[in-house]
Amino acid sequence: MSEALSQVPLTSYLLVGLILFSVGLYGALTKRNAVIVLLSIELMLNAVNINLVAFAKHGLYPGITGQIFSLFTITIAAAEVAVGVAILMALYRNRGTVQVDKMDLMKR
Amino acid sequence: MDQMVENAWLIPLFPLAAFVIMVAFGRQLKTTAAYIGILATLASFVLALFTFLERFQEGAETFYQPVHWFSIAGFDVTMGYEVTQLNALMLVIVSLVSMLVHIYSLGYMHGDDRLPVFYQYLALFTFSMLGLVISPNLLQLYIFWELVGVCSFLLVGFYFYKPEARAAAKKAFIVTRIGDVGLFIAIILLFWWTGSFVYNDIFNAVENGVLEPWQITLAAILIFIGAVGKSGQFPLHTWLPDAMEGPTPVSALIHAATMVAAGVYLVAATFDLFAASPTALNVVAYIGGFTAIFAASIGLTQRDIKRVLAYSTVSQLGYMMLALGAAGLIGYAAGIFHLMTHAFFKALLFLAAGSVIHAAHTQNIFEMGGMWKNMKVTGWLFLIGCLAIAGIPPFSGFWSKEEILLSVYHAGRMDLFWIAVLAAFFTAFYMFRLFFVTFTGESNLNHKPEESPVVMTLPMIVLGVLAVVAGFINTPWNPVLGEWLTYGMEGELHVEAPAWISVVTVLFSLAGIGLAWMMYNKKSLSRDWLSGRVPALYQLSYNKYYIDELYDTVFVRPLRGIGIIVNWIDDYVVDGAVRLTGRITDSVAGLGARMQNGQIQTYGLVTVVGLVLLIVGLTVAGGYYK
Amino acid sequence: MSGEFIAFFILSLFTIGGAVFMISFTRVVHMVVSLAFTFLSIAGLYVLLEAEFVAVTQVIVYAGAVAIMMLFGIMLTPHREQEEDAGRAQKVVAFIAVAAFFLIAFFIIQGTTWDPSVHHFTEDNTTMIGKTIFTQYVIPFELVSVLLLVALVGAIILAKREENDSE
Amino acid sequence: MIEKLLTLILLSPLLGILVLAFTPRYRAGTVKLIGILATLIPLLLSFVMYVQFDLNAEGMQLVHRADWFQIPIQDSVVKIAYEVGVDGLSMPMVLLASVIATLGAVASIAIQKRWKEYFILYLIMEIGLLGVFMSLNLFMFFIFFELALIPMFFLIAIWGYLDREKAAMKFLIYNGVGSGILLITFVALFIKTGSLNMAEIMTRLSDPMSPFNLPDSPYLISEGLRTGLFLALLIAFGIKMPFVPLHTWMLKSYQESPIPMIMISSGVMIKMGAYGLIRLGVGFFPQQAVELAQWIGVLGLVSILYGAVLALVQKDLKMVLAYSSVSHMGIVLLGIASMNATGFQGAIFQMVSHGLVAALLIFMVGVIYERTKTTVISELGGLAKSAPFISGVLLTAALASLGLPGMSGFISEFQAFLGLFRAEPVLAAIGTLGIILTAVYMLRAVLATTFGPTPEKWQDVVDARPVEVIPMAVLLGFVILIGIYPAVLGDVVQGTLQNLVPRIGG
Repeated sequence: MSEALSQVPLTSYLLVGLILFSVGLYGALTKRNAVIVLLSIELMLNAVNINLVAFAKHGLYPGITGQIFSLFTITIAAAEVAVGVAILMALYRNRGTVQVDKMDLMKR
Repeated sequence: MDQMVENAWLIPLFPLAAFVIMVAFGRQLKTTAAYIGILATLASFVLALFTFLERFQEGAETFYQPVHWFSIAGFDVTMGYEVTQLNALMLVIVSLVSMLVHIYSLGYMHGDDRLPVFYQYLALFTFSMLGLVISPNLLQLYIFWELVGVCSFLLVGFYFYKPEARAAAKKAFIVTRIGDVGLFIAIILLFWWTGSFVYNDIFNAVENGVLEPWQITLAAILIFIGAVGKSGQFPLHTWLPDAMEGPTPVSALIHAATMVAAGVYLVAATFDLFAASPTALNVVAYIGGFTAIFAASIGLTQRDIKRVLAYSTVSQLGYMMLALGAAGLIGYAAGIFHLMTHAFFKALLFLAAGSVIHAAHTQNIFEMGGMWKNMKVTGWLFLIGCLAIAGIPPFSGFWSKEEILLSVYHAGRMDLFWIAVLAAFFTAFYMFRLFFVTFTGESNLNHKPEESPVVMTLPMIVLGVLAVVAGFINTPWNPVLGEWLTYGMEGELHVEAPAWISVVTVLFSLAGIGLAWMMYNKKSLSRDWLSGRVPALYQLSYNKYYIDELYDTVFVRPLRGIGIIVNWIDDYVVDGAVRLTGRITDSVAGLGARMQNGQIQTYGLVTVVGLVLLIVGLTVAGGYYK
Repeated sequence: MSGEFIAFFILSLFTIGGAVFMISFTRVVHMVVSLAFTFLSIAGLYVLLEAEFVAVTQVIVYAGAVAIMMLFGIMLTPHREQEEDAGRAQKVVAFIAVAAFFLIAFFIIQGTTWDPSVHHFTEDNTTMIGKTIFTQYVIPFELVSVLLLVALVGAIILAKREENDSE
Repeated sequence: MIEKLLTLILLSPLLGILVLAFTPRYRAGTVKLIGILATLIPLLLSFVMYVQFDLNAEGMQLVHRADWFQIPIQDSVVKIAYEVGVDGLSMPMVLLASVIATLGAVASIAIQKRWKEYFILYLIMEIGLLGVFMSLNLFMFFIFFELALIPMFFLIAIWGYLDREKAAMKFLIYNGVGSGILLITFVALFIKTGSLNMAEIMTRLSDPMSPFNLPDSPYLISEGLRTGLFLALLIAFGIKMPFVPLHTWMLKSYQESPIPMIMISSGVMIKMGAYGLIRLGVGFFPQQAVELAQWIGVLGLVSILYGAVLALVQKDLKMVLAYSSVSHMGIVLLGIASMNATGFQGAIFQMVSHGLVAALLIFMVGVIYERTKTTVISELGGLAKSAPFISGVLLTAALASLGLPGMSGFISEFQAFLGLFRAEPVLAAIGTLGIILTAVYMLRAVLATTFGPTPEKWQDVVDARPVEVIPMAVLLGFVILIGIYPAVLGDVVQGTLQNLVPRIGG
């Protein structure tokens, strides 16, 4: 299948996804601002979506399912952001900060 | 009821019944308790007397009746009773003295609101002592042995509110317990070596050569350690003088006439065992001889009337041991004979002393004086007792002491013989020192002493009569008691001894009396005549050779020191190790807890690190399922 | 080199660049803008992968809704000019861990032999998605809708000022 | 009916729990009454058990068995049954447990708060205590072992004295470690022998023709493993007993536990250790036990002397009793170390005897504490004047504890030493020092409490109340009964010992 060879290989998409995921992970682990942490998490979700869509086209079991699941992920991400931002605002009201390192209620 | 002996088991049960009744009804009994006790001991005495009379004929067989008690690993342990010559005699002595003391106490303890308790203890003691005597095996003997010890402990501590009484009671129990452990070990060893607790089985085993000589010696010496503890022999004598903190009737009954004689009785009862080991006999003889002179020398300087009597008891018990150990069968008879006469005159002396204390309200003899005028009966009886113990003929003490000296001389143990004679001299001196200081001279009391009531003098009179006449049962020319006691035993009983021995010993005793007379009555010799010259010796004697202090520094303090050290170790090393383990766990957990800081990002980081490690680990290891 | 390669190269450059800029910017607004850039580039990647519907959704939801919502979030909470990061130690450990994770995943991806075949969708992408969702995945779809509703309600309740709070 | 007797005994405290569950928590009197009555049922049934017990029969009696559940293991299925039974070793312990439990419940009248929870936990613990001695398989043994342990933790932690939480933690962790070791040992035994039933394991381990003993068999259980398992059991039960140096948990819990808990703990719970050591340790690994007998003897000796010396310098009455328990349990070890029937009989006697005497002593201390609010020896004194009955019983109990003939302590010590003198005369001779030391520390503590001048503040101490007299009388009654007529206990033990002793060659 010569056409396939001329195409962008699956590996490239996966690597893009991996880099995005790693960057997002690093951000989620190091950023103090809760908003940025949320953004980083979105980044990671997007990385996953790239993988899903890429596998929908390439790979052993291609099919529309990958795209559909990426849609689900987007939906959930949207919901997550909505709730996340709401929580942040509630937190800010109650505690006067959105710094992640000030939120250590779990310890007590 | 064809034979009295078959009912001998009832003898100890009367006081037991009395004890149970008294405990059940408690303090509300008041003086009724005394009458119950007196009745019970009277019953015991009557039965014991009949038993004795039935036994008191030649050729009487030993009566032995065992019953199953319980099993130790398939071996039947029996309880039972036995009537032999020896214990038939002991039964009479014990029940008689006990009964007299019961009566006497009615007067002496009058007005004490713990009178029923006193009689409870007395009844329990009488039961235990009679049970001890009637035991046919060592285990049963040991049980009663401990019981009499505990009664002694309870009675010494009867005035529990006095710290001295508390200390004395504790000391009495613990010191005798040291001896008891020796007996305890001896019983166990004999059981494994001979397969029985019963005297006769053990004696048979000894006779048949089942035991090695060293085993016999070891067992005999261990038994003797028990006797040493109970009879206040050196070096376990320290408890007996302290035990005088108890009420005086108790001193008379337990610490003079009966319980302390149990040590002598034990050696006599297991005499066959001792006889098989010359070493053991020598130990008995020398410990006895040393104790006799040692205690007498302490008695010389004591100021407490009961303590003097206590040391004289220790000394006299040493005499008995000496006789048992040194002189074979004759010594055996002499020792038992002295045990009997001593029981009478020493009980008499104690009761008389009690009567004096009752009247004088003090125990220091130098605070008394001139009691003779007001207390004629007590004075006469005390004098009889003194004469008896000093060995002046024809009082009972003379005959029994004479018998001992003769037998020791006959056995050729001259060293022991002279020790005994010297001890007799000391005895005569300190007894009459006691007598003269207490009864003659000017009264130092600020009140007029009154003669004791009849209920107290009557028992003393009975004992006084016995102290006079009891000796005639066993005179050198007609040793009725000795022959009866040693019936069926092998050995020579008739003694051919030079007459000068009797003369010498009586002279020694008279010399002692005379010296006491000169120093304390006529005062022709200053009281400080001797003590002033050798103050060191005097101090040594007055302080009982510092034995108590010695024990205190050698045993008591180090033990407490060890205790404190071990306590420290327990706190800081043993428990410290435990705490250390706890603390290590705690600090490791603390590390983990620091990780658990509530920071979600730290958790995430740890998760990622964990994930990486897991993947790397599984990749390197190739996974669990290869 | 085909146009697809060039497009892929540029899009992925933007994607990764946006992400890296987002991480390294110090002002929050800049971060969100660079992230929006990343989202749009990802939409482009979806187009390359023949997922047009997903691409459109990505643009609407992420580049539109999420980024705007984030901006709202930023505006409604206080922010310093310079955003602080975690402590140095945590940063180093996090970097090492993430790098290790990246390397592992990288070698796994590189080391795996992937099926080189390419699937081309014959039907119209939107039609296919519609058919599949409303037949095969109807129940998850309904569940997701419920979830969205719950999230909506929840977000409103959480963000709503409590009565006694204003006093 | 009679074959279900043990199950009835075991489950009868549940009845009390059920009734208590429907009792209002503030009705203190009712709750206490129900609690006490609930312990009376197993007590009465235990006496029925004593009567029903066949002295001549060998092995387990009154066995009740029912299928419980199954565990698939490798290619077969292991059935775990509910099985209870008693023999001469466990029957006295069951009886002891139910007696002490009842008296402990009576002593619980002094409990000041949260009576309902207290008695529910108490009854759960009683089930555990009874179950340990009845269990015929390791699974049940362990469950009941823990069932006794855990409620005890709460009972100490909630109803104890000042430093109760710490004491409870120490108790729980220490005993938890022991239980952990025990569990590992049980699992190892289960994996190796494929059975949980005690009797089955015993035959499998001892039968020379079984695959576990043939040298070439793949199932062979090596000597080394056996020794290791025996040592593990020794340590696990040693913590419970406890012997030196594993005893420190007991000190703290003696100091801080409520009185009924100490009664249960020293009366019954520490006997679980000795019982386990005899039944499982010596029962499973007689060879190893004989080989290590000397060391067990040394352990016992150290415990006796160490406990005695420490008891001598304690300032607190409770601590004296704690160390005295260590010392007395040393005698049990000596009995076991003798590895002959006499010694074992002594050990069992000592277990029962110490259970009764220790419970009595600690009850007396509780009675005194209730009146004086102190247990420091130097602050007490002269109680014999104001409270002669209490003092008398305390003194009698002390005498029983130091082995006065006529009471149970003597007969136990005597048999233990009798056995040991045959096996290890030197150890035994040193051990007799303990007899003297026991007298010293017991008298020191008790005489300082009761004798001597009565301080002003104790002039008006009230003597024993009737409800306090009951436990005293019952315990003293048993102590004296065993002392005077040891056959009540000895005859029961005989048959089982005849079974056990040939295995250790003694």
